[in-house]
Amino acid sequence: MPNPFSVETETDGDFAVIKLEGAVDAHTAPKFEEAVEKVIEDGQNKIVVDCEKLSYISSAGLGVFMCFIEEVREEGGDIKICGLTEKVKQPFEILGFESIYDFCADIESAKARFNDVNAVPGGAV
Amino acid sequence: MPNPFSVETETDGDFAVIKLEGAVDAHTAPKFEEAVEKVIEDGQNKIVVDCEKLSYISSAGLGVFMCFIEEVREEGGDIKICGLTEKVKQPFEILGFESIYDFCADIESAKARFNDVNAVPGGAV
Amino acid sequence: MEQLEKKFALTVPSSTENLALIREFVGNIAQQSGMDAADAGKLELAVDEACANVIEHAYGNDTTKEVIIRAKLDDETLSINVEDTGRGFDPDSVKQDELNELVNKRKTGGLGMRLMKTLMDEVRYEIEPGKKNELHMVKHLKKGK
Amino acid sequence: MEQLEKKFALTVPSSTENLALIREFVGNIAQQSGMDAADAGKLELAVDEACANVIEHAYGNDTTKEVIIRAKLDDETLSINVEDTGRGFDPDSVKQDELNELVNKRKTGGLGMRLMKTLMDEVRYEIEPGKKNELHMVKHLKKGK
Ligand SMILES: Nc1ncnc2c1ncn2[C@@H]1O[C@H](COP(=O)(O)OP(=O)(O)O)[C@@H](O)[C@H]1O
Ligand SMILES: Nc1ncnc2c1ncn2[C@@H]1O[C@H](COP(=O)(O)OP(=O)(O)O)[C@@H](O)[C@H]1O
Repeated sequence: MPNPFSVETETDGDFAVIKLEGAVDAHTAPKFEEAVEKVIEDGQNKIVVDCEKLSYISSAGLGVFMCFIEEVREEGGDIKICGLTEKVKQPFEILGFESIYDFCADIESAKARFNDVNAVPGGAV
Repeated sequence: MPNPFSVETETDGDFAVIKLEGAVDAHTAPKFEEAVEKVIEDGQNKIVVDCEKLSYISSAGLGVFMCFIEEVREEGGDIKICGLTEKVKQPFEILGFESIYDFCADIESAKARFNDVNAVPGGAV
Repeated sequence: MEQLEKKFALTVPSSTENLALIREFVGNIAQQSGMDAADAGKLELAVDEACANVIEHAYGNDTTKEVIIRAKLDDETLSINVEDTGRGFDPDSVKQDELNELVNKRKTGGLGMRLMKTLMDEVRYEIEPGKKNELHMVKHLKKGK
Repeated sequence: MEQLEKKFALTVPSSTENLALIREFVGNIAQQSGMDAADAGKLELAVDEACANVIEHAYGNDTTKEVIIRAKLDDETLSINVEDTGRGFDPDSVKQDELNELVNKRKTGGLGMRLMKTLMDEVRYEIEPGKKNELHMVKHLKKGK
């Protein structure tokens, strides 16, 4: 069995860190979506999605990133994506996510990027 | 993917240690059989089969243990089985292997058992 | 709760190379049934033994043949059918030797059917040689999972 | 060397719950084809996208329906067919927006077909709404594996 899906949210001051584990596909993406929605409802907009333990993502999971990014940026926040392994990076790359999203090595560097005004790629704000 | 099958033999003085990894089923059992045959051909009869990394075994794999045990014991040796995890232990137990085979915790204790004349269960020698 | 009957089927070439895929298929359905990992492992083993017998005995390792595994899952039961069109056999006439007899005779086999019967709640063959041979296995699911 | 054509088929209830099983099925066959893990991952993703579309769009999440995945493997080609009997669609009329347009419109979807086309060497639909819709995908295998 591949490792099962889980999503956990940790808040640390200004930041909300959403940790994905296992496979995000059309079956599990709704739980990821709920987690992002909840964080935004709670008034947070500095969101880090930690993909270190993510083993797989399909377009259903990528859609969750797409859905909220504009809203979060309009409020002066961002969704940073960190910890992507080589294997999981592929669909992000094929679809050109680097032109719109900020990819970081790990949670700490993702948090640090929020203070860097030039950090948002694609000028989408 | 489950971890792939492999079999490796290490000789240490009098002892031949055969290390199984992954799944031993009807597809991979012939390679396990070859390894045991080779060791016996090389004149060794103090054989330890290390199952620490064995993730699965079906009757095809159990058959390899059955096939050689008499021959090895007739020559004053034995096949000791060590390192079985709870998960893999089941088929051995269902078929009553403890009445015939000597199960040991690890390689070292298996080797030590060869000096213990009372160690062969079932009195099959 | 909303569980209707779920039906699954897997068809593979008759080769031992496909036993790993068969176990993954069965393991996934076992997980969907709510079984724990130990029970799922038992089911995988029983179906592996059934399919290995078809590959080796019913089809004599002819890899151009097909093995079909069907699974049906509802709230109470997981049933598995293994189908072949091979030579068939009379399951009742198979002598089931004890382990020590097998060992004395230096046999390498003869344990598969015993494992299947021990691991499953029902094991039943329907044999029509060359037409369709079917092995029907049932596992009752624990209530209140 | 001895490779004839190998045929595989998997039938599952039309539910996203079965996408993991579908990926395991495809992943195992990819491994048998001699592909490396990265290419196997691409294949799993393409077939996942295809099946997710059937489950969601062709069958509108009606879990009483069935999705059929067939695979055919020879020395040169791995081809995968995904079959449904759902409502069908006209693939040519699907507008493929760029990522930034989708993001501007706050869309959550619209990427699946693009992924499939990028990941596979051939992607072709045969649509007969309500009868049989077939998605045919091909991956050419690298020579000298
Ligand atoms: N599906 C089958 N088709 C034909 N013969 C079978 C089948 N299953 C079992 N048999 C016969 O029954 C015998 C016992 O089977 P089994 O207990 O599984 O042990 P093994 O397969 O190791 O011989 C086999 O040797 C074979 O002769
Ligand atoms: N198998 C299918 N059956 C019916 N309609 C489909 C199918 N596949 C795709 N479509 C249609 O094409 C559109 C684009 O599909 P796709 O690029 O995979 O994105 P998404 O599924 O995220 O909307 C879908 O929204 C749907 O309208």
